[in-house]
Amino acid sequence: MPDIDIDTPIRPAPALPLRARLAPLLMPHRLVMAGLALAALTAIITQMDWSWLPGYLPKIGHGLLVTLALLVSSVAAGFALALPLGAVQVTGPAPLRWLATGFCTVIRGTPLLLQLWLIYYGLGALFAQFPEIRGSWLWPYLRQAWPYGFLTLTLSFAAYQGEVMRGAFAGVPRGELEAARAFGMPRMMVFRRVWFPRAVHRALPTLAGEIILQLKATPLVATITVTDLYAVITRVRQATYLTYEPLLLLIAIYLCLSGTLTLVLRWLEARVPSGS
Amino acid sequence: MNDATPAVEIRDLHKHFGRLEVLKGISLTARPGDVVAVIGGSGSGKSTMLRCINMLETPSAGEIAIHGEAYAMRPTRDGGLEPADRRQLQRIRAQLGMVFQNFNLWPHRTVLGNVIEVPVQVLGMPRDEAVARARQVLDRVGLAEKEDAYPAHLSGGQQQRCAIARVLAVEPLAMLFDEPTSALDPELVGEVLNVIRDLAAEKRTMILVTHEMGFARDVASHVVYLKDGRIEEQGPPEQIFGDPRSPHLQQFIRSIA
Amino acid sequence: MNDATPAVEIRDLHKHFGRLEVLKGISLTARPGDVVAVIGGSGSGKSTMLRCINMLETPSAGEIAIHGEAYAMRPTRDGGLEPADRRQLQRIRAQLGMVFQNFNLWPHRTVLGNVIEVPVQVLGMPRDEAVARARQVLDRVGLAEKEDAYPAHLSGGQQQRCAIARVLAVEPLAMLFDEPTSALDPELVGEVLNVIRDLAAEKRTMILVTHEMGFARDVASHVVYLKDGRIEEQGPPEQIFGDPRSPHLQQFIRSIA
Amino acid sequence: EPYKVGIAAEPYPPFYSPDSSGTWSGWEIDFADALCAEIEADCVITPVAWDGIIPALNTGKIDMIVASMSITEERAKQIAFSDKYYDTPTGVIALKDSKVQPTPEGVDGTYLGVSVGTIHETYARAHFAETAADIRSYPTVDEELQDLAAGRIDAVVGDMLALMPFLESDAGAACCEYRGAVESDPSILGHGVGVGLRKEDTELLDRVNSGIAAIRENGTYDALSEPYFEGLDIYGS
Amino acid sequence: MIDAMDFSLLALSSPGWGGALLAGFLRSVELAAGGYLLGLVIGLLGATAKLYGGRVLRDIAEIYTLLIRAVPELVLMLLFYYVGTDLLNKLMGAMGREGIDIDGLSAGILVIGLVQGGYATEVIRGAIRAVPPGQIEAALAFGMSPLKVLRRVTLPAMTPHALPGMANLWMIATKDTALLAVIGFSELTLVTKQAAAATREYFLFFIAAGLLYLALTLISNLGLRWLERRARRGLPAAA
Ligand SMILES: Nc1ncnc2c1ncn2[C@@H]1O[C@H](COP(=O)(O)OP(=O)(O)OP(=O)(O)O)[C@@H](O)[C@H]1O
Ligand SMILES: Nc1ncnc2c1ncn2[C@@H]1O[C@H](COP(=O)(O)OP(=O)(O)OP(=O)(O)O)[C@@H](O)[C@H]1O
Ligand SMILES: [Mg+2]
Ligand SMILES: [Mg+2]
Repeated sequence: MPDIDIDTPIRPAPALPLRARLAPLLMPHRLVMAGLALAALTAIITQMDWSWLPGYLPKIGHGLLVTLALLVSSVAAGFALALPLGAVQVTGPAPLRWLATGFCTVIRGTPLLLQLWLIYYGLGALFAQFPEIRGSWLWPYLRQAWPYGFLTLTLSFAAYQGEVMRGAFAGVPRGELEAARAFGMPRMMVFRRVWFPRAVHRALPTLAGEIILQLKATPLVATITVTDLYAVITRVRQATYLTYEPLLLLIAIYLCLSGTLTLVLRWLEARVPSGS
Repeated sequence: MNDATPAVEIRDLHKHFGRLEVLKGISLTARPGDVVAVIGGSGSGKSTMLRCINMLETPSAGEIAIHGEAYAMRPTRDGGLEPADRRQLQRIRAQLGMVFQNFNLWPHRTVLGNVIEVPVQVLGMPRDEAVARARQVLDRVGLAEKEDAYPAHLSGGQQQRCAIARVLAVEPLAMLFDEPTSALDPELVGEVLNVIRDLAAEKRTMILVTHEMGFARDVASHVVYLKDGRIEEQGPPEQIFGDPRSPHLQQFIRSIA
Repeated sequence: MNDATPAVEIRDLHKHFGRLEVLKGISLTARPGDVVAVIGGSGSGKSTMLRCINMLETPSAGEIAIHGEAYAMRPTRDGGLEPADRRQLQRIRAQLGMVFQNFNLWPHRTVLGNVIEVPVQVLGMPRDEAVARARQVLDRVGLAEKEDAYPAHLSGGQQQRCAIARVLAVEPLAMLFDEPTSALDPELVGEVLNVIRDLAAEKRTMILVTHEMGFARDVASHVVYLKDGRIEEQGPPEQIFGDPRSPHLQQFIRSIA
Repeated sequence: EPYKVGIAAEPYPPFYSPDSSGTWSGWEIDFADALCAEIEADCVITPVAWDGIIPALNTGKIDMIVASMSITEERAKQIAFSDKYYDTPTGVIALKDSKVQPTPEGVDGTYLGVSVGTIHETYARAHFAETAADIRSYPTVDEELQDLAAGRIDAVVGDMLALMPFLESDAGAACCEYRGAVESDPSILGHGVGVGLRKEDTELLDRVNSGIAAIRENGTYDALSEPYFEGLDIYGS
Repeated sequence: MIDAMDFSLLALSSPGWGGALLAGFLRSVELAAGGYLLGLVIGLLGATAKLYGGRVLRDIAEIYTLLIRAVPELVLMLLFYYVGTDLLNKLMGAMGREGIDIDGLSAGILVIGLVQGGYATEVIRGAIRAVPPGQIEAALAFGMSPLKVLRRVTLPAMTPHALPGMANLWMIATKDTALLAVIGFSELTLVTKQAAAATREYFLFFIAAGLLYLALTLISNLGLRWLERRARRGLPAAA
């Protein structure tokens, strides 16, 4: 998402005594808010119908695994793709640069749903027309839906993150690169030792937001029959006709995921102090 | 190689930025052990000249040789030059140490990491050896106890000394300084100038762009006055500061005093 | 109001940042037409003092009066003070002109736009009148032909002069300068100091923090030496530079020379 | 105030689908019109996503559901149903070169397609999940048929009325054939399709029930079915 | 595949679906623009609250962005459209008033605006923090009131920093309109699906919709570039 909040890094907070760390939590309005949240939570737990939950736990667990697997793999692969996409747009030769810019524009400019559709029903159905492919060892995988979901999510993440990386690569202060060159580093070494780590660090603050967006994009794979967490929850809703309880569970899980993610990335960020 | 081989030699260097001619034929020789101070008004081309020496800017015309080895250049389509041999370029650059005006330390590495980076990665020195050498050098500039700090946590003067240590660790044939003190406050200026003075006393080859005239007079063996992309006057410091010939230089020295 | 009313008066000013006490009881009076130079080592609290005068920092204790009108303050819960009357604060601030060390021009407005901004927006002057006045002022600092340029397209010295013009346009009771030259190269320093010298000759009230001792000696009617948040010595420039009493000041003057 | 008759926004031909001007037509639309005329009510067709159709009814955004919704016990906990107004068999169509049969053993190791949120999905998951290699849920019937034609699934379990037109098309006739109806399971497959109503609207429920009975009686039902199903009786037994 | 497509289905007048697609497209743009503007306002308020607000305001803004970003838009839509109106009607009923019905467009604009507001808060907060504090101090030192500082200095100075992020948000807004399909609001995605299902020409309509979205993106890019050039007037060129 936004490729700008690359400003002030979060510095590691000095360790405070426990009391000092607790103090901000004990401010009156925070106590009120915590109380409200607790009350809402108790009301949700006691007043609503959760009898379905135990029966569906295994399925929800499985859905969560699918969601996490898709998320982690597509973010990892998409990030790996985003690096060259971003770098090429900053320094690459003109044709490569246009290619990368075009790719990012098209993917970011069209809905993910559509891309999923074209890749699964278009590309996928195309494969099915060739007897050679149907006969090969690949077919058991190609007839599944998840490879297409993974591919589409990866391309999408690569395009959005590629845009972020473009900003990050362009934003590494020239002087740091010149210093490396002035010491006789070859181009690849400059990239590997200075440019790349600095750009990644600059991109970190927005990464959490990007991954959360990706998390929220994964449910679309249900349209190509991949049963992720969201699809399981949908199924629960259809089976139980409970309108809200399953959704609340979904929100709780997503909140936990994005909260953990934010914390992990802040921690990562704090491990390397930035120069600015 | 004998002592007569110049450490840095520039012959008729020209540099254009688009239509603007910034350097208009500069020739300069620094023998081993020379300390050359480059002075001149803002925009006169001092930084550009310095950056040409290690090809951070490619000259439009002219020749530059480091310790007798000239950069291999080839003409570009638009009438300029470009380095022809990337390996040679890297080899020569590794022999020059540049200390930038704003330090340009690598913020993602500690002080020690910054200092061993080039020896380990470029010169292929074993890590242990590089660390031992880095510690010596850091000790020399008075940064020994800061080796695990990141640049962002250093004061300006400490950053500057770290930048110098980074250069010293590669034992360069010549060191290039671009206004090493202009970003510092007056008390830190003294600190940094002292380190450079020590280096000069060790007879290291240095070319330094500076605005500190008193300092230039003190440490330089040779002073070069640039004006509008030309060397208007050069000579030993006593002559440049004591008995300037060119009216421009006279005025420059007056305006600064 | 008679001439005896001090333009700026500070009484027993204290300022804490968290646990750190940066100003430890400062009292200072600048009568109309005074040029007060504030000198002192890095971290001695010079900027903080200056910023307290227009409440960019709120004092922890003490009183500040501009042309006889003291800021209305009220105690905060954590034992400090805060401005009690926002309208008064804005009114007093509009009478003080601050020239920041790094200019702080508004980059999205042209030179003219920067200069007329306060007269039009704060003082409610009609635009035409503000423009006419701004042109006069710009002329005065030698920036007349740059009125349509954006700050980013000005050289350092020009930016500085624009910042001064912006202050002059509001005809302030007193002007505050925070190290007005430390970001400039030596030639520009002279240029800016000349403008300030002219202002001093016009008997404008000024308080300036500076590292340029020669200049302080030249233009100041009064010099204040800050050390660790206290005024260690003050007096006319001849006394401060010619016959410093405190050993710290003596050492300070030696280290800078 | 007219009654808002909710249909699913996802087209389900021949029961309901929109044309490009946004006008909905199909058997169920005609049926709803006839029903409303019979009970002398003003009705407007209101498309709502299938996913939100029950909340829409319960929060008053629509007043009845006429969207091929089968009467099941689970649904009946949430909303009230009228008497059934049609009932069609659940069947299996499969690739010609597969050996799929509409029994648990017959789908051993095969990939099955169903439409998400339908009774057919529930049925398939209840009876075929043990033996089938995978049961995939598609957003609409069209998508599962497309994948069937592409050979990525071996068979489709669904409403025969919705599947027949495919088998009659060129693509369908080329690849696939009918393998028979599944064994009945009223607890899942329900008791036919009924009009969904809010539980508290008992008076409307009575009127709808008598309306359905009336149009069955007076021949309107058969007349409006004829153009769509050519004599096939979709009311069921 | 291409030769099998029946392009006459894209004709503008019925029975061609072209007109319906365009109408859906316009509704999408309308919805996106409404939601985006609302998001912008919320974002400005949220960022101001986070940066200059008291502890309470700051915490509320913090919780808002945390929640709104973690909850899938579709769920928000369902919750808001159904629970929201339900609660509202019960409330009105309790006060003895007639229940009201929120129409799809307002609900959509509201939900998209709320979501956009969550992200815009972060974008604008980052942009404001990128404004050198000295510029704001200078304005304060001249006696400008806080509101005037915001209007005359902070907002214009932060605009160039906020534009890239806000551009991304606009892209997201145009596509998030597809959410409204869940309440049967016929915007581009839903019309596309209906056309595809009614005619069985899936690829034709999906590609047509993709091209419409892409055209919107390209046109927006032009506009945004123009805006950015204007906003960056006077600033040094980007690195
Ligand atoms: N990359 C560039 N593109 C265009 N013009 C440039 C570039 N770099 C420098 N110049 C111009 O070249 C001239 C000389 O610049 P240079 O940086 O060498 O001056 P300098 O002598 O170092 O000045 P200073 O003392 O202010 O650092 C200036 O007029 C400058 O505007
Ligand atoms: N916002 C702040 N929070 C905490 N400490 C501060 C803050 N501003 C200044 N200080 C501390 O207050 C002391 C005085 O700072 P001040 O900027 O007034 O020094 P100065 O005399 O202007 O120094 P210099 O010549 O380096 O500008 C310093 O030790 C500084 O670290
Ligand atoms: Mg320079
Ligand atoms: Mg200061």
